[in-house]
Amino acid sequence: MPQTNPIFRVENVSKILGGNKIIDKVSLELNKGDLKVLIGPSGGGKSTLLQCMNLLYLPDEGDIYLEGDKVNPSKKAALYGFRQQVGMIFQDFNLFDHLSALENVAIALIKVKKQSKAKAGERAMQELDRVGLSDKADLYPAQLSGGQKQRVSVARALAMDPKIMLLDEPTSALDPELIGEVLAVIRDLAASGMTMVMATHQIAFAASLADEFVFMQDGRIVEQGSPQALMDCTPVSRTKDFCSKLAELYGEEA
Amino acid sequence: MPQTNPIFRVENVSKILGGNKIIDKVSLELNKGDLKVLIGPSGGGKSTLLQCMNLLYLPDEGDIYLEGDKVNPSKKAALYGFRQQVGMIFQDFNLFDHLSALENVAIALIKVKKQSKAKAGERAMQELDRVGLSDKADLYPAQLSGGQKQRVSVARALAMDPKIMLLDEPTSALDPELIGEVLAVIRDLAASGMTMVMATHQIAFAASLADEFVFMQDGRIVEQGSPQALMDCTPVSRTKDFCSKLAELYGEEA
Amino acid sequence: AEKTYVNGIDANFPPFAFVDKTGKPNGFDVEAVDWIAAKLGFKVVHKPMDWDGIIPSLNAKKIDFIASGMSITKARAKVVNFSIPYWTIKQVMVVPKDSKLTPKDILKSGKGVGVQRGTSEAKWLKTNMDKMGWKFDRVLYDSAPLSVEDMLNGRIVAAIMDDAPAKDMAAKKPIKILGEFGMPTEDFGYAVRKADKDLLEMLNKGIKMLKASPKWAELEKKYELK
Amino acid sequence: METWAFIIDEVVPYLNQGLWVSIQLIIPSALGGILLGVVVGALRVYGNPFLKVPANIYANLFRGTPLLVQLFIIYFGLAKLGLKFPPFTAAVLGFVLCSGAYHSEYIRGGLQAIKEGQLKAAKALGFTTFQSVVSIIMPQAFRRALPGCGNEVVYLIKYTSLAYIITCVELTGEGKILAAESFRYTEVFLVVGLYYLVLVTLATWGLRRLENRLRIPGFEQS
Amino acid sequence: MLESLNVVIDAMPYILVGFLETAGLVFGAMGLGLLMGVPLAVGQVYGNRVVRFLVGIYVWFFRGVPVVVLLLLFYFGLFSLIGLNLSAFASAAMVLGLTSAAYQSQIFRGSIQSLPQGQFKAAQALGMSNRVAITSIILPQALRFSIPGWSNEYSIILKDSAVAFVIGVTEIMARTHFVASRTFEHLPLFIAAGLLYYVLTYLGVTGLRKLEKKVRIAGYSH
Ligand SMILES: Nc1ncnc2c1ncn2[C@@H]1O[C@H](COP(=O)(O)OP(=O)(O)OP(=O)(O)O)[C@@H](O)[C@H]1O
Ligand SMILES: Nc1ncnc2c1ncn2[C@@H]1O[C@H](COP(=O)(O)OP(=O)(O)OP(=O)(O)O)[C@@H](O)[C@H]1O
Ligand SMILES: [Mg+2]
Ligand SMILES: [Mg+2]
Repeated sequence: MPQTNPIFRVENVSKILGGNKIIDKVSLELNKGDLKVLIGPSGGGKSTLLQCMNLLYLPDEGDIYLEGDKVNPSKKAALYGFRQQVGMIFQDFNLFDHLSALENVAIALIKVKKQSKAKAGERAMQELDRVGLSDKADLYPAQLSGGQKQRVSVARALAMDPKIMLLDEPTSALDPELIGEVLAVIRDLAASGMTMVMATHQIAFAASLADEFVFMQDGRIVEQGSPQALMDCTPVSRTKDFCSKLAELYGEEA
Repeated sequence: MPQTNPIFRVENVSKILGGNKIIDKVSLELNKGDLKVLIGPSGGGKSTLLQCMNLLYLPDEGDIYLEGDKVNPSKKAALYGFRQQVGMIFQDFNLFDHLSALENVAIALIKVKKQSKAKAGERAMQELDRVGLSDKADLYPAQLSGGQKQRVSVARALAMDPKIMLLDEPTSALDPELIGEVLAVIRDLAASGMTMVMATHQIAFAASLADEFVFMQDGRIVEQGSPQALMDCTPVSRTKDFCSKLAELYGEEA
Repeated sequence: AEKTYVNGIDANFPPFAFVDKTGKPNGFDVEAVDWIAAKLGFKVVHKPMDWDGIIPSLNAKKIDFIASGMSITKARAKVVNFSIPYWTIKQVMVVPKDSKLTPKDILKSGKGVGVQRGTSEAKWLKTNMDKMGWKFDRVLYDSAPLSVEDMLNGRIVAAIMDDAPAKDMAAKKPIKILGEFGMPTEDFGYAVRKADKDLLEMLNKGIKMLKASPKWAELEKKYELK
Repeated sequence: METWAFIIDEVVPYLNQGLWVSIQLIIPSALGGILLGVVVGALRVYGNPFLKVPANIYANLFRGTPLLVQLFIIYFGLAKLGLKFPPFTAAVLGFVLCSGAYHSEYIRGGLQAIKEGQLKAAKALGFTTFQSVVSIIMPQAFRRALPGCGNEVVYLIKYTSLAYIITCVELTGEGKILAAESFRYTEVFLVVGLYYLVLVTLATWGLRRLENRLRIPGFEQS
Repeated sequence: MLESLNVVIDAMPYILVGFLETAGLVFGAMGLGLLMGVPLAVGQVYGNRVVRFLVGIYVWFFRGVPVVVLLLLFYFGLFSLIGLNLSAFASAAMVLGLTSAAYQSQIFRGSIQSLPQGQFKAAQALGMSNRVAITSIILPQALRFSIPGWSNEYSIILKDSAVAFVIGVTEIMARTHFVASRTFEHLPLFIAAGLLYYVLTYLGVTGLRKLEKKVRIAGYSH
């Protein structure tokens, strides 16, 4: 890997939750335009890591660097500014229950970016349209199907024009058609230079986009490499099992 | 299809939500041991149909028959008894927030099946073990990862030994390894004669198990047939698009 | 201009002080003070107060004096100054109209006898019951009318209170006054702050003038105090 | 110095009797009120119309009228109809009924803050509505309502002072008597206030402990 | 019977003036309580140690000390001491408001803590400052869930305002007492006063209930 200037860097981050070390000295570097895919078994710590990267969980150890600068979580202004630049899509969506789909997308534009309501609404509508939900703009989260909720959460993050996107299973609730669409959105973003980390179980779908696969287990990065290397199943202990299971499953109809 | 006695029958069911007809005159028959897979675009009405089948949504029109008998939702005792025999896994899990993983699985055994705490606990532990979560038994939903929550919800439904299982995306949050494991559980159930309806987007994974694919769109069953027929993409209007998109996506690495 | 004084009254103490149908303070004490004020050339405002907060209010200068059927007692005299006594009050026992009991029966009956909490009669009964060899259950009420209410409900057999309110009540409720039962009489006086010597003097002067005038008898008659 | 002697020799022993009565009033009233509130609150949200309507009427009536008036009617009013409760019973009855009405509203609020998915999941497992409410919804709703219910318990502690109006002489009653007799309002009510402060502190502490014990790991904010 | 009714009717104009006083007190107290209660609750949930401790003390003090004592303390003591020359009415409204703030803060705290953490996290992830996250995401939801509790507090304060008489504010209850003392018609008068309170409570509570339904979030029970 050429030693360019990483736009985002995770250094030696650890996080303890409920007495257990859930993230254990994880380091990760992202260059501008990178798309890294986080894979690994359930409970491996992917969601926790993503939330550490956004400083939603303050790491117990280690630091986060954005564009070379260490982010100091105790400086409020810096923290909020940082989070604004780092978009996040949650595994369980976390839509704002009291706001309609449109308002969910628009609120941060209004409150954080201080846009006018009209302008924010327009932009929100565009984003909803992009994920095929312009006709559901007025529905509330409880009235949306699983896939619709997930797409609203994608639209909400994109509307903020972040520099970096953290995506926690952004396609888990989608049907293949929509996965295609959302992945196309992600591909466009990647093409336009967006830096992204995506946790996903839909490895097959993601492989075509990823620059690098990062395999996490028990809070540690066990293996890191190009999708090809991983899909070819280099015989590296744990990853190998995982891949062979993968192959077996996919093999059934591939 | 031989005209055997269907164990479960949905007849002409419609459901209106928020002023829109979300389910529109849907009929479906299940013979003992059937495993039908519900597919279709996001917002097509899969979750709503499953909840109608369980009478969690009372249909605005149409009836549900279990083992030939029409279920009368206004007779409370009959309704509760019916629901006990019909297991359900929710798309967004709906774990009981105030109970640990173990208690989530055990509570219905204790309260509904009137088992002793000890016996229920033992059974719950077995089920958690089956989904690989025996070491997380004491954690609460808010402390579980996405995949862990989903597996608890699978264990919770299985512990009740239902006659029919309705599964709403039971593997969406799982990694390929676990999908394999959960599908193996489902395969075992199918083998032991359990009747199941599973909504899923992971069509490729499901194809190996399904007796029949049911394609839902805009609240209607648009197409129904063997997985083979569907995977081969018989050129039937809407379904064709869906399948070709599917093929395109899978094609990329298959 | 004329000086204005505020008189704090317990508007729950007819006939000495109460609020009339139009909502204005009225009563024996109120009219008496009005008469004195007119004669001595000052203005007076009557302010209904909570009896519990009336002395603190006086000392916090929210009111200037209390002319409202207040008994002169040693304890009170420690915190306020009293005018010359203007009225002597007796404590009497009342029973339902159809009751056949005598005060003696009642005081030895072991049954309930009602009395307003915090009053001098309540205190006197407490300290003297045993001395007198009486046996009854002293039940404390928030006000004398409530004790009568409960007496008519049959929970207690008699109630003890000042004679003036007892007369007032006997006119409106099916009760009768049995008369005194052995408690010494008490005097009413106006209360003023210790520091306000001038006001005290003026009030004393006013009381003397009033008692010497025919207005006094008129008031006694009007409020059925004699 | 003289003040201290007065407080220690007269006020404290005197008020202690009242304190004891207060405690006897508070404990059954608080427990009874919560129990009634939980039942009525559940009925107001999940009951059938035959139970919901009376439950709502009860709650509105008892929240709508002053406790003083309620005690009055229970003690003096019902006596006219031949129902003569002893003062202590009347007081506890009044407190339980009034407190229950308020608790029911806090509980109702708690119940309505529970997402529908919880009830659905319970029903899908074959729970009856009753069972779902008892073992799934109420335990969650109760946790949410607890800070509010704590308010009501604190109010109740202070409202027990109204018992004096129906001849049940407790802490405040004794305080008023002593103050009127001695005319040392400041000292007496200072001690009365302190006693209540202690009672409320104990209750707050107990409620806080209960809240912490019932805290759901990982769920709540900070 | 008829006589009693006449007494009540005669007394109505007089008592109704107290109705205005009561309504004014409640309006002031609830307003001040809301204004202070929300920040107090936010402080208790999201504040640092010092803030949480201070809020704890505030709540403990104002819930712990009986309002009568506070009224006497503030009206006769503190307010004059700091040179604040407030009328009895303003003092009463203020003291009731300060007290209500303590109670209201607990109602709001319960609602805030019943929101899943994900809501706050999602707001933070969008770059919202804590202040914005709280005001535009947490409070809009929490305040909705607080409406039942708030309506409780309203109906309690409504009746609690009767204590204001201790510093000479003649509201409904004081006036009722006066008339009762003169006419000896306690029961009917108290029932009439109860009805007046009921009207005020009913208006407030139904209004709040309407509001609650209007702002109800889809996906929560009933
Ligand atoms: N608040 C908490 N307290 C205790 N343990 C926690 C808490 N939150 C998460 N964990 C544990 O941390 C581990 C990692 O969770 P995480 O959500 O990061 O996994 P994941 O890799 O995202 O899994 P999945 O693919 O299933 O979403 C899990 O075992 C989980 O039980
Ligand atoms: N309570 C409601 N009020 C109004 N519309 C609703 C409500 N619930 C669901 N809908 C609408 O019904 C449609 C079907 O929803 P459903 O959840 O059944 O879809 P689905 O097929 O399960 O989709 P997915 O694959 O995304 O989970 C959606 O368009 C949704 O917006
Ligand atoms: Mg995860
Ligand atoms: Mg669905």
